[in-house]
Amino acid sequence: MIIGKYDPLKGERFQVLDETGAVVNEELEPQLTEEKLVGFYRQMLISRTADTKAFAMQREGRMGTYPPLKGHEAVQVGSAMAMEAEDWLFPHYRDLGALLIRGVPIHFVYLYWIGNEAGSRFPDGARVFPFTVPVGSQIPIGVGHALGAKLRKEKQAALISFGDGATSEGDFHDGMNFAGVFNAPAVFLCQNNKWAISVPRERQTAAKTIAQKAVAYGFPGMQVDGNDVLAVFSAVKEALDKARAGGGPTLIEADTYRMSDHTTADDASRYRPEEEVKAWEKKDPIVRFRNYLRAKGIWKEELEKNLQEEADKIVEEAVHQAENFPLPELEDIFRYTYKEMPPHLEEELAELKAAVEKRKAD
Amino acid sequence: MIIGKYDPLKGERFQVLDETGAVVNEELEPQLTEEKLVGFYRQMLISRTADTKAFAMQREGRMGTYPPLKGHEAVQVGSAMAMEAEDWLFPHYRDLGALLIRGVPIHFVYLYWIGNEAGSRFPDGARVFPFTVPVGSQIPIGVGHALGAKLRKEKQAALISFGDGATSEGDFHDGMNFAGVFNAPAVFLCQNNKWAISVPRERQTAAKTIAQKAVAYGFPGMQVDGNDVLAVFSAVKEALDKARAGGGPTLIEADTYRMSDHTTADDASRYRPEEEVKAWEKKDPIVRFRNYLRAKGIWKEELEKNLQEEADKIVEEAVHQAENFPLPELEDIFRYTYKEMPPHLEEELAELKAAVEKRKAD
Amino acid sequence: MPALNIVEAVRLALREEMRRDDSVLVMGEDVGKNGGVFRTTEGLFDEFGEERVFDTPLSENGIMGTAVGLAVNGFRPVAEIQFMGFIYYTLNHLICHAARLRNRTRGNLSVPLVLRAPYGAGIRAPEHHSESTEALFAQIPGIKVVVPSSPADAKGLLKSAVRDPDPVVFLEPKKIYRAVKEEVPDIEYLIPLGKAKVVKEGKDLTIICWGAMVKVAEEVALKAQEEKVDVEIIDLRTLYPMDREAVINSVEKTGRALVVHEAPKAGGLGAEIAATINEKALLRLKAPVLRVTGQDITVPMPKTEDYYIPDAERVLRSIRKIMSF
Amino acid sequence: MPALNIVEAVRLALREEMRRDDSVLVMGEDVGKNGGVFRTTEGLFDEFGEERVFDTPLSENGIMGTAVGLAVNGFRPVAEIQFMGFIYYTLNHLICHAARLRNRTRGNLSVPLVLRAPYGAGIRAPEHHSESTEALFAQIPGIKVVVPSSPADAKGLLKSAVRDPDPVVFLEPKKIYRAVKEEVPDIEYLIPLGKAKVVKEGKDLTIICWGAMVKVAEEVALKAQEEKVDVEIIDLRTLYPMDREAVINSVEKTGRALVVHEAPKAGGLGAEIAATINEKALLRLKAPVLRVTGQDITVPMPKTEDYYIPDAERVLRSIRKIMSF
Ligand SMILES: Cc1ncc(C[n+]2csc(CCOP(=O)(O)OP(=O)(O)O)c2C)c(N)n1
Ligand SMILES: Cc1ncc(C[n+]2csc(CCOP(=O)(O)OP(=O)(O)O)c2C)c(N)n1
Ligand SMILES: [Mg+2]
Ligand SMILES: [Mg+2]
Repeated sequence: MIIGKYDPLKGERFQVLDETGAVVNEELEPQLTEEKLVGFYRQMLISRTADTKAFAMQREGRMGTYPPLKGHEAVQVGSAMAMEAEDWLFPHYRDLGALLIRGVPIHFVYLYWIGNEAGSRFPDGARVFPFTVPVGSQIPIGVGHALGAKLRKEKQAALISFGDGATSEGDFHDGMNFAGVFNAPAVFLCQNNKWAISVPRERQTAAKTIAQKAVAYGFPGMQVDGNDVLAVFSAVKEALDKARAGGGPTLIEADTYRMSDHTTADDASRYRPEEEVKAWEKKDPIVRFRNYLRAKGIWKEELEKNLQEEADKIVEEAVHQAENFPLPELEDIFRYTYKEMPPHLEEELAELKAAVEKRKAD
Repeated sequence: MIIGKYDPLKGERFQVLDETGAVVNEELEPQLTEEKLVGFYRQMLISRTADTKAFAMQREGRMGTYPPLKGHEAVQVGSAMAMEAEDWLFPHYRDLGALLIRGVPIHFVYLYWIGNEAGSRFPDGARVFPFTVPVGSQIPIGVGHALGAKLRKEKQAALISFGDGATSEGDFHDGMNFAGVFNAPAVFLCQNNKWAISVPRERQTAAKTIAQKAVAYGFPGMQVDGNDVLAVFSAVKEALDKARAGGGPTLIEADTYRMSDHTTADDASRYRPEEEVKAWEKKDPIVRFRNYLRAKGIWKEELEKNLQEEADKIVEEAVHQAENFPLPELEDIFRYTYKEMPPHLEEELAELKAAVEKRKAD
Repeated sequence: MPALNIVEAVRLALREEMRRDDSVLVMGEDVGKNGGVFRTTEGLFDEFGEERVFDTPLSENGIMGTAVGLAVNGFRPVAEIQFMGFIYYTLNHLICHAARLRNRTRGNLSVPLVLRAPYGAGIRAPEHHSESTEALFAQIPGIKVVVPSSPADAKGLLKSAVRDPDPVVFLEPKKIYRAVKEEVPDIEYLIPLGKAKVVKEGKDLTIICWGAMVKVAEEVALKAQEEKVDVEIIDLRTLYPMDREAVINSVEKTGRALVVHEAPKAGGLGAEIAATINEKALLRLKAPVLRVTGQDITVPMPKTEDYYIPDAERVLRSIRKIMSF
Repeated sequence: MPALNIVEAVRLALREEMRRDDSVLVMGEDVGKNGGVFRTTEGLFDEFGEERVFDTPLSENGIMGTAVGLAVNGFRPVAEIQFMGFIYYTLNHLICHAARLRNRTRGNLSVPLVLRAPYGAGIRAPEHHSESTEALFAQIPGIKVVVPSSPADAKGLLKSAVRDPDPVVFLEPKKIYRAVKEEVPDIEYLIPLGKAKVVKEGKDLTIICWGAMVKVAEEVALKAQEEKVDVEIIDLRTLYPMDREAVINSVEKTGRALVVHEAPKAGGLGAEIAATINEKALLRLKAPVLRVTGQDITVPMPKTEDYYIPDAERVLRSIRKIMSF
């Protein structure tokens, strides 16, 4: 039992690995196969590789605004890996790493940030809600969805992910409160990366922790080391299992850091002390987990090389797919406004087509 | 020190008098003059008298929808009496009892529910915000106002009053959160009367208490017996003093009960168990305080008679004032939309006047 | 065939749809045991139980957000907002998600929900209980806005709204909630969304209106007859997307048009109607399209609210203006 | 007299007003140290300190609600909403309180605040960052809605907005935030709210527009000249309450009118303009008032957003339609 054991009001936080990757909590170290552990590492590597690539593409003018995930690898991979096939993910817009694990190939995320709606037309069966840009608005939607699963008596939980800034929105309050009242099978995962663009966590709320906000809604909240993939995995898994079993919602605050700019349109050096960034670089979730694997005798140079090569290939393929994806047609911008196109849209479409054809002809 | 002493998470609640009016907390019994104590009682009597009258007027077709305060006398009187002249009140729409104490004569409240805007044009100098009908929307407004006082370095606090239902709105979340972050001199007073129209407190939130919601915002919250005027007075006074001194916000949950219907348009017997109502009748805040005064040798039949006669007179006068108040003129509905009337309103006003005059002429 | 008022017709529509389709849910403040503050959901809690008819915490944003989630998950929530004055909290989810999810996901996810709210003045209600802000909604691509004007319409339109694959804002004219009883077929029938209704034919002037204003138009039509003006009345029924064809057809015939609505004039839906007529039928117009509307002010409180709402006198004055143009 | 773009002109206006009047505050997300995501508030934090320029928690409803409280308490808050796509959360406080407190209290309390937000498409921004939903606002009695179209206007209009005794929604066309530099007088000047500007005189056809569309209109006017059409351009500047007189005067002269806006057509402000012209100047009209607008759909993402916004070609087509009517 992890949930209930770490009281945020007492400043307690769940950790399996310390910053060097050493096990500090043997009792709660998850017993996972080598394959699974390598899987975590692999996903983290792919996430970082995909992230670095997207950033570069933006700089080359091949992508629009993009929100880098660097530093969030453990929380995204750990949480998504904790889900069962039947669960639903309501992601944070920074959640590239989680999407991939839930069956949404990277090129969808690329397409999205390139500015093509097809990026949110996920493969059939992917139980992932599209990114929601209005901060925190996925929260009550995820709760409603979870409530639906409960009404249908399906064994299914919703993992709802968001940032520290999002906790200030009414949507957070509503989602948490409705989930408490309806005992919805929802897990709230706050990726507390200490900043909401330029606004620091302390300006977001006077509460010492985000986790303690669960007190207001009558269900448990806990802090977890968000750069510790094993801790994230274990906590989220327990919370999802509990939710599926009718035990109600849980709030998990993952203590992490945004190692890059807010988005490619941002320049974090304008507002963020360099020492802080430096300090967090030492807590890099990938390095830490590598150390753990190395100590376990799993990690070898060879493994790293192979995984990195695979990651590069996957990402290159994603770039290719995204950049060669058909552009939306003029009709597409009208076609999905309603199930059936109403007459005024038919008319507008025809007019616009004529204008565009004329323009082309000139 | 009352704040901090009663932990809502431990089920603790501040009380001076028990249900019979006996002192159960000698240490914290406020030492008040007889005059002040009689003043409390007098205000509670006036409040109930004014309330009963309003209800009757509605039934006679002399008033529109009216939300009775019966049962809330102690919390409204105790809290308003705890304010200093310079403080501001952001009332709950049920707060007739508090308004009166803050310098808004009863006929304003009557005018408001009769349906005349003049009811919110309070006397100059009354530091009372008008009723806000959208539930809870006074909360962030009160916080903004309090923040302004702080910015101006005025020694002034805001008392923001609302119901249990209001705590579910985003406005509660925002007001509480902003107050915490800006350390605003605001006191949040939740008049938890167990119902939001037909929705019981348990359906409003899964939290055991409203008071514990303060944990989410990093400042103290406490429960107080809302039918104990001395407890309410002492707790609110301490919270206001603290706020004025720069000690930041406090949430006070007053445990009370709506002894009547939600409004005159409601029929509480449709959804509320009779036993519950019966049980709360035994906790009547006025009876309880009368017992206290009697035990202290202050209350006598004679006093009751005099005070009730005075209350009747005040209320009769208020009815007279309200019912003889000039009706708004046609111009008035246009005049206050902007500081200066824009041309399109001039035009509409002229047209409407012509139409109305024509109608009168016919 | 029972004689029902609008409240009863709404209730009947909900009951029929809930019986027909398990995925239909009713949610909101006081919709459960209390049956809604106007009693529109009375009896549903008893018949369908608390899993299908449930009270929510007091948050319109929460209601809207969770309703979107339920709809995405295959339910058809019918969410009630107690009064239109409290509907503004729903706008973010309505605009950003309900209206856009189909487009955002290229048709993969959809949000078949109904957002019901009583609207309009005239019942001597407190502040914020009397507004008609339908024009805020009748400009949001991806949603539909529907207003019934009679019990029979309320049933048929609401049933269509519940079945519609896209989000529908269903606004109920509370001034006439109980004003008239009429025969409402207790058999299954649907009234299509997106189609206006010619309530009364006429050849001189078209009044375009909806909700409680249809009754005012009918009253006016009788008086106008005395002045030898033969009024045609169009009840829009669906405000958005609007049935432009019906409006244009009528105005092409009559050559004169008047819009009557309770909302303020500036930026109201009357503007869209006048602009459409101007665009499509200018040469047929014998006079300007006039608008008789609420004033461009906050709806006054009960003592003066009658000044605000269009009445027969004001409508007649405009008819005379048009006829003598 | 420095050459400034709109971003710089907004900043200058804020700085001047903050220097002049201690009660002016700047608040919002990232407006402090970061100087705003578009840098409109850059330097203000350093000059005026954290008591007058402050970052808030991430809640637009909270920003709006506390701004109302500050305004009631004698401050003049200028609250920034980062993008118009996040402004819907402010609507409840804007409609229910900011717009109504003066009327509710018969003039006793007032809410002199400015709500600033960048709006419009054309900068390849993500979802929800490109919308033009000004018509939602230009129908709320008690507020004013202002849109500048040039740096000099941005300064003069924003300064007037800050001084206005009533709430002003100030929408900044972000497509042209940095598109042009022009001389902006660094002396004190105000441009009155409620008055439109004739940007270019002409005798054949009036284009009514605002914000980034003024530039499109100017481009079109040149091209139209080649086709012997002399276009008059009116920049509304204040969308609500609208300067009807300026519009009518112009159309009485030209006899033809075209509205160009980025918002969807249905229920857009073009409707109000067309309806007003129809009402007040029908007999002068030589052709229908047409509207060239955004489509009645969700603003597309960057790859297709150009289909959405009116461009010179689409405007010209409508001019030809009008001229050959
Ligand atoms: C409702 C809303 N307001 C403002 C924004 C602009 N914005 C985008 S991201 C962001 C900060 C979010 O911070 P946080 O929730 O901590 O997530 P992070 O980006 O740090 O992962 C802001 C203010 C938005 N997208 N939505
Ligand atoms: C935003 C909003 N939603 C709904 C309503 C309708 N309504 C009026 S009072 C009320 C219940 C309020 O309950 P509570 O906050 O507990 O205060 P009480 O009336 O019990 O004193 C509701 C739902 C409203 N006025 N405002
Ligand atoms: Mg963050
Ligand atoms: Mg209550």
